[in-house]
Amino acid sequence: MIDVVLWISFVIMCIALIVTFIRLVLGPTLPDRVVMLELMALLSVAFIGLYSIKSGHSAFLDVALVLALTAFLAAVGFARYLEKGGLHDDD
Amino acid sequence: MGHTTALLALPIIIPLLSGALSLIYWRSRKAQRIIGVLGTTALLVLSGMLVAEVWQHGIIVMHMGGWQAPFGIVLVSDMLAASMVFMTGISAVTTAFYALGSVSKRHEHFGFYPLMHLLLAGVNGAFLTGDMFNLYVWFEVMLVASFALLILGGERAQMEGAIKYVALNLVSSAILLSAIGLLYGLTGTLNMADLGYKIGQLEDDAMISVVAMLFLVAFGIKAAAFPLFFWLPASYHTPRVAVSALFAGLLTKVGVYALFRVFTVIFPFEDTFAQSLLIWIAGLTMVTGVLGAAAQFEFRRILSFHIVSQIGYMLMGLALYSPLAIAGGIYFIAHNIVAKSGLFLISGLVYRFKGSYELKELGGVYRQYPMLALMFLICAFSLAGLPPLSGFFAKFLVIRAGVEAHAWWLVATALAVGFMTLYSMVKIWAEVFWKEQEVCHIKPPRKYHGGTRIMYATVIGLALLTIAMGLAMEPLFLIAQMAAEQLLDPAGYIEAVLGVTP
Amino acid sequence: MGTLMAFLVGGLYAAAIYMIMRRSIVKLVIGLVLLSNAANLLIFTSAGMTREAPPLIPLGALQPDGVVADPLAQALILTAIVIGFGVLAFAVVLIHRAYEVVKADDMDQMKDTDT
Amino acid sequence: MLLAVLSGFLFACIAPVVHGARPLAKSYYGAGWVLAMLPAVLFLWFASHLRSVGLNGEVILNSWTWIPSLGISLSFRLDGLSLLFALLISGIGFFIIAYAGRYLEGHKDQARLYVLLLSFMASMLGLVLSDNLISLFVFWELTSITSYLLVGFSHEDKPSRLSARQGLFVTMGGGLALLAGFVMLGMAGGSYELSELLSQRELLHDHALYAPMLILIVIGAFSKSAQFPFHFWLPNAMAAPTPVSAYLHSATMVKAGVYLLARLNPGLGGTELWTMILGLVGAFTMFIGVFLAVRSTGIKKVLAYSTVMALGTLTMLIGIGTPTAITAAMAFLLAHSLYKGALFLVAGIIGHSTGSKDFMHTGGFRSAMPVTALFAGVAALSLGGIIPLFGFVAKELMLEAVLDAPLFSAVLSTLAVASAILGVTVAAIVGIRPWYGRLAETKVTPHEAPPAMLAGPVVLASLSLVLGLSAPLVQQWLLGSAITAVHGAPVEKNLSLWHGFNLPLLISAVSLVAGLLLFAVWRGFRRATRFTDLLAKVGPEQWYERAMVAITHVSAWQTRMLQTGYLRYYLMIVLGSMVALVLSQMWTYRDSINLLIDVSDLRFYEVVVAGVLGAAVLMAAITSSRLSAVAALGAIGFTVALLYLLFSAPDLSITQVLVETLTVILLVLVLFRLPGFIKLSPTHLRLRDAGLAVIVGATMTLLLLSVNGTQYFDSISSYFIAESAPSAYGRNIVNVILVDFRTLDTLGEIFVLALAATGVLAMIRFRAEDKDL
Amino acid sequence: MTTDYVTFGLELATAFFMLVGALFMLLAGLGALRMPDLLMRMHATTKAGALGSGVIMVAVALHFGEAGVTTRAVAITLFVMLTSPVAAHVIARAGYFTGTPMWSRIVRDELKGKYDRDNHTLDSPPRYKPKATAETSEAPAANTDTDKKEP
Amino acid sequence: MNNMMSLVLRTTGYFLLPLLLIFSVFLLLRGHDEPGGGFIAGLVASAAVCLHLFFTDIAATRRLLHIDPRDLLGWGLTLATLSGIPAVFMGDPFFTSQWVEMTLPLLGETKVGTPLLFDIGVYAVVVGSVLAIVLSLAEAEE
Amino acid sequence: MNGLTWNIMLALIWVGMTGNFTGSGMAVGFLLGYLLLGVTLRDVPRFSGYIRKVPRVVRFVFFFLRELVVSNLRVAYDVLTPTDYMRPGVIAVPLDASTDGEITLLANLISLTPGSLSLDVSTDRRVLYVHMMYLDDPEQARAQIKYFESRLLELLR
Ligand code: NA
Ligand code: NA
Repeated sequence: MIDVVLWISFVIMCIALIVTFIRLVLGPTLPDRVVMLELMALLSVAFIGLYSIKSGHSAFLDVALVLALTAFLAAVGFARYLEKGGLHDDD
Repeated sequence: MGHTTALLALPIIIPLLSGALSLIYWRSRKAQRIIGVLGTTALLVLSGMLVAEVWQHGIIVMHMGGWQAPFGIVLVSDMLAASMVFMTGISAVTTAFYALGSVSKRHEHFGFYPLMHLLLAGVNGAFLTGDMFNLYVWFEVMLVASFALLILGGERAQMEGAIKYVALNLVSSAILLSAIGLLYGLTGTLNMADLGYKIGQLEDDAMISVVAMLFLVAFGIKAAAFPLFFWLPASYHTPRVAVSALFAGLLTKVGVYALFRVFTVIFPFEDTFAQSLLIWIAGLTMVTGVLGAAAQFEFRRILSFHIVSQIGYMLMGLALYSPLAIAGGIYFIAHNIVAKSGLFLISGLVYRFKGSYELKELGGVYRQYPMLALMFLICAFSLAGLPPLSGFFAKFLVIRAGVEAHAWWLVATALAVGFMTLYSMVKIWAEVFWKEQEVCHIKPPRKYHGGTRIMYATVIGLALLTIAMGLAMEPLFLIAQMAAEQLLDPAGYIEAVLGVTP
Repeated sequence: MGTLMAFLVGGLYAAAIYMIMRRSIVKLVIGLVLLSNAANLLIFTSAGMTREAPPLIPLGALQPDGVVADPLAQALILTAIVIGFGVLAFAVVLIHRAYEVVKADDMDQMKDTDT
Repeated sequence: MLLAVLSGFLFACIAPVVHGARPLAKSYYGAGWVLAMLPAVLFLWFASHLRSVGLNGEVILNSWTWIPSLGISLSFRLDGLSLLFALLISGIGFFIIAYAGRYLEGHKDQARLYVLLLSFMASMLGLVLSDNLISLFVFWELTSITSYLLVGFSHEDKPSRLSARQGLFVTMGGGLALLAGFVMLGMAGGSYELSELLSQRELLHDHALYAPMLILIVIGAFSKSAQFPFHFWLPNAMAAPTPVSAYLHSATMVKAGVYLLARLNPGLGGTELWTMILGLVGAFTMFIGVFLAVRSTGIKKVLAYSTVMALGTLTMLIGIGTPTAITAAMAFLLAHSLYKGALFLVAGIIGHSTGSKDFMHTGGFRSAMPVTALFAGVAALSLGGIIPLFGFVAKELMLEAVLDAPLFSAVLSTLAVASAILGVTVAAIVGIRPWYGRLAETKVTPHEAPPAMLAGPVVLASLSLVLGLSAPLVQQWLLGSAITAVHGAPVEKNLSLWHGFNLPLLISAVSLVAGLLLFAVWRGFRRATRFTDLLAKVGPEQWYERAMVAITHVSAWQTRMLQTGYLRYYLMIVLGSMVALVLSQMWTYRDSINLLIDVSDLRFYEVVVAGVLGAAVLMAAITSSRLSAVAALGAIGFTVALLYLLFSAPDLSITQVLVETLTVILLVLVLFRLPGFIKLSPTHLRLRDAGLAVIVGATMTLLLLSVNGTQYFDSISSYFIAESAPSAYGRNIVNVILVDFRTLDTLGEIFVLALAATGVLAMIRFRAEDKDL
Repeated sequence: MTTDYVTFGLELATAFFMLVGALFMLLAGLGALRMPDLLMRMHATTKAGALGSGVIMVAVALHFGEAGVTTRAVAITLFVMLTSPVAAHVIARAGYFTGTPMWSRIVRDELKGKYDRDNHTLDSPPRYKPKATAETSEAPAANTDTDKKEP
Repeated sequence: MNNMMSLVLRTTGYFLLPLLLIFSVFLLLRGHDEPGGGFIAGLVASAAVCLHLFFTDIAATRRLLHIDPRDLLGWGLTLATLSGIPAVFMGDPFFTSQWVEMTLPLLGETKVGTPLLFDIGVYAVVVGSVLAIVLSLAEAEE
Repeated sequence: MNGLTWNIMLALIWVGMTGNFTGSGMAVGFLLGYLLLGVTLRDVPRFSGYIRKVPRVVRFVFFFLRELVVSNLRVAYDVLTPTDYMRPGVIAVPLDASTDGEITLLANLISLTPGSLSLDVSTDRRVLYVHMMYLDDPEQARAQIKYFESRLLELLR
């Protein structure tokens, strides 16, 4: 049973990933994209969780741990950039 | 043989430590200068001992970390590596001393010394390592050090030159890294001797030959061979002259060394497509480099282009693939390090006195600074291959090897390029030294204050060295010959590292 | 997977090269990031890829159980990633300074040094 | 003998000291005398061998090892030929240096002149004494270098610099050919020792490389000895101060080529090719030289062209190679050295004492400077080949040799007669024009030269007479052994002033009359032959000039084409080369390359991750917004990290995430300052670049597919897996590799990081402000 | 027997949490795709993303049933809960500050015009100030929906 | 008072900072056995300091560090290089690991070796380099 | 020494005694410690606050989780239906929370709960600006958030 659910979950996650990426491409502004990057980090965390279940290796969780702790820094960096007057939209 | 000695690692460890200490003492110029002098001198002495050691014991090997080959990283020194390390020592000492007089406080404050030490460490690491990936790592150490040295000063020309230098060298690094990755995928090993040993056993080595092309290109870029040399003339004339001299003396030689190493031990070269290709590359490198120089009217640019053309001679040594030719190529490398560094350093002194590198704006040096002029003549004529200087014998060896191999076109090219080198040197001589200077934009510093004297001393040292290398050719030739024989007998190398006879 | 990776790596190289060849120096840097990733993935693929078997040894054991992924390739890539990062940091600041000095983001305005 | 050679260099080193020494400080020419003692001593030392070497025909060999592994030694050989040359070099050297002391008295660069003259002399001695081809070549090139510096002595004048350069280029260019020839010769003969080579005549003649080596050596010799088509550099080298010209042209450098040909004659000579090349080129050069001498008016130019004639004559004679010809060559050599040395010094005196440099501005100086005039006349007589001077002896022999030449006798004789006639004219120009007739107006009031300057002409001209009168003695003591050395065997030909009435004498007489007639109508002759200037426009000197221009143009063109300054072109070439090489090799081995295309084991989430990665890469590449590109980089980072994770590399995955985050932070920090992307390239260029990029990518794909399909050996990583815990006490094998098995990699890696940081600090904090070096 | 039930129950729970977590992640993605403006997208991503990954971590903890794993799963969840609202907050703030356009159907904007663009101070509405001495005279730069680029 | 960054970020940041630093030390120490190691740990520590920089300013971050990143760089390099030296005195090649077995409170029998020293050196270098770069860039920005 | 510290020490002692150095051992120890404290030290003023607070924390956590789930379901609903029902807007919420920690925690928790997203805190820290998804009635929304704040503050003070 768990395998089937795993596969279904993976499918769902994949759709989520694709959808997120589409929004990343669509933007339209920098903050939108940054939000999508954030979401991708969260998706990765979830993905890693699923994968560690699937593989039975808890060592992969360390990756998620690091992601959870540090991925938001990129967002903070972008935010700082925006507040300092960087362009938020240079298409 | 497997003779283990700490001597093998010290040429890497010493500059690494000197660099690290210089970084620690980044606030103190004095400490950095002392470390600079002591570190490089120690390097020279130790590398001299290394040469002696190899001379006595043959190839020596050190298994770093105590892990047996091919699993751990080995340091290997055959005569080629040892003599290259020794030449690095010479380059190091000259640069360190010249820098005492020439490098400004700000350059020192922003890392000239650590960068210099680490560049040397990278160079020596590349010479001594017996592991492909480790070679890549040392290449990168050397490269990033050179990046940083290149931009030290922050002038526009430096930035422009550096962008091309960085971009092209990073592309070459990526190619090298990819090639190593592919080779690892094919053979499952990284140790050079092990690679040579295993590839030697293959009946069908199609993919090896393909991957060898990547190495040829990657090292070709590093060596500034035709048609991959563009990064060099775009950038070498832009940094401070002590840096240019160091680059000119060492960097491209590491690429050449890697070609020598890889195409003897790992992909033996004889009668392969790569060999016939390299003959063409060698010739064209000589010609395009020397013509590039002929088109220039700036002291250091001329010298930069000549680096390229001289690389052609070294490659010619490898391409002909006979003991004499390879010995010639090796001797050529050593000669070029001395003569080219000397010329760059002289250009720096000229700049200090006259405030320009443009031939048009210069003049009158022969009248005012006859000693400097004499040193230039010695180095320039050495570069042009005039006897009895080192350059002559370097040229003589490759030409003799070419004649023996009946490589007539290559010999003719080499001779013609020698002529063209003379052309450029004479151009500099006539414009900078003989001609009267019309306007001098700077007030020349007092002729012999301390810094200038040290600069002079290093230049004189190099000039004397190029004479000595010619006059005392016999021992040097024996060393080069030993290096060549070792290179042409990869089995000896493999046995020394792995303890097996292929 | 090796096949798919081969195409992916090819794509990464292509994109990297294309970016490096642009006139904008910012793109140059982006190209360098791509190039470094391309080379790393190439090593990863070339060494052979193994699923769900990290090269870790369980507590108390002397060997991993079963086949594990090639640790050497991973170590090489890790080194390469670090080196790539260092180089990239340098390159990023270099274009920053070049822009300040040249006052343009255009490679075509940076060709005075050659001839 | 090594000392004999080296002493010159040693003296050169101390010359500036001597020059500046206090006791001599009051009269700078004093230093000239002091330094001239060296050649004097050397001359005496060589003269002391006249009995053993000259009279008894001994050969003294001396050898010092230098580079035995390459067969290069400092071996010296004193036989008749080298003795003759050594005597000329040191003897004339004595006068020249003494003369220079006075001639350039007070000149700011006088010390440098001494240095150069002494070095030059030493090099010449080394050249003629060397018994080893390579050491001979070393000295050969040294003479070129020193002569370059001597010719460019007045280096602040542009013409002087250009002339020096011309001479250097021609002789050095020839030198390169010579080197190649020597290397071939050494290879053919199995040694670089002349003593060994010269005894292997048959071997050399039959060697497959005989013709090329001969031609190369001859080119070298011709360029040095100003044979057609290299003759033009010599008269231009007149930019040098007179002592220099005299030394270069009388005894020494220009005769080096002749010396070499003479030296190699026993080994290489005697073939038709030899005779053809040397004989014809020599004869032609002889004629051209003398013709141009008559066409010129500048004092030094006339003398220089007449030197060209003499060199041509010598070459021709060596080419003919008969005993008579060799005898004639040696006699001519000696005669020429004496009279030409004297005449050049005289020319210097004229310039020094009157300020005139052109025969057109001379005349009637005889009364003001009688001694000079007298000895100039004597030397000119020898030049004209008038009895009883030594020049006569030489000329008679020359005519005889030409007439008896086994090959091309008709051509050679015609040219020889014509040259003899013009030679008399030249002699008349030199011997009569300045001294007789109306007193010319000059800048300086004509006055007699000081003894230091007169010594040379007086002694040399006198010797022309004395030797002429004692021709048999000269042969016995000096020339005989030289002739033997050149011919390779003793020669039964006697030197004498009087041969009786024969054809050569008749020719001499006729040419004397014709030559004097021609002198009478000198102006007219020059006008009548003005058409030859047109020839000069397409002559070898023009070739040289064009070559110089061509070098500039070709090099500028090449640099424009290759070093364009555009990074993308560089990349195109570099990557194009890579692709071409890789693909060509893959094509060569297409049969044994196995492309592995296998998508059966894919899992869908891997495909999705890879697909998103691919899409992100595409986005990074084509987006027109740099911020989107950075965002795409972030996406690439995450997906790559996922890929590492999916294939069992947690450490890589973590590192990738962290590095990507920091990269984005860095980019963001920097982008703040930078402008947005501008569409800089037109579409077709972007398509072109994209095309190349795709080809590169495809090549990498192909490579990877083939490597995936090939695994020659098992990886060494099984060792790390097995040993990590037991031997290195670590359970994370990757980390154990990093910090233990392959510490050195990691060490290098952290140094890279540190270097990058140092570089960044330098870039940001260090502004280009101070310009000090 | 009991252990079998326990195991099955755990498996069932694991499966449930996995599925729910994945669905929440999908929700986050779809929300991001469909919502009309930045802030509204962030509603979806922040909440669903954090919850989804947290739920999956619950599944992880259940599946492994090891203390070490549980600790890590809890830590991951906590970290996500800690960082993702902060990230959302800073982006939202920066996005608003730089004038990222809002959906046209926004009903109310009490923040409008409160930012001082030069020193980044944010004013509070007059009615919430301690004294009702609202200085309406100071008029910060207008922050309109159409004002895309900052000065 | 820096208004650039919000109160929320600053408060959370002060909470996260020690957390990240502790985490980085944890990654460093366990790197030999589990995913982690000097490099990863160093990056996490640098990320922590970057965070601090983002919610405060450069002056504050420099104060936080106590040590100039350049010093960290030099000492890290020296430590890493020197960790290879003891082997020579034991008669082994450079960088042969030297292990000392010791009993530590709480941890029990533990092997401590030069690889750990090396990894600490790596950690210091990574932190030093990244911070040197980021801080100077941030300075240049102002 | 406050209650929490005591509790932790008791848990550590428990773990040390049992030799069960695991998370679960720690949890059991903590629970036991809390019960012990609750039974024995209920009337010691220093600990009474702590003992009362713990159940509130637990309750708040559940409250928060419920909010979180509800908010997600709401989002799910929104995502899957047309956007017409949404009434987004920004409101200013006056703050009772005064310390940095309180404000931050509140802001972050608001971001994680339904339909609300903290935008920023005014510089004088009196007002929190919140973006709402369904701003049918601003005052009601404000009240909702104030209720949330009060639950949180109750816990923290
Ligand atoms: Na493979
Ligand atoms: Na080790």
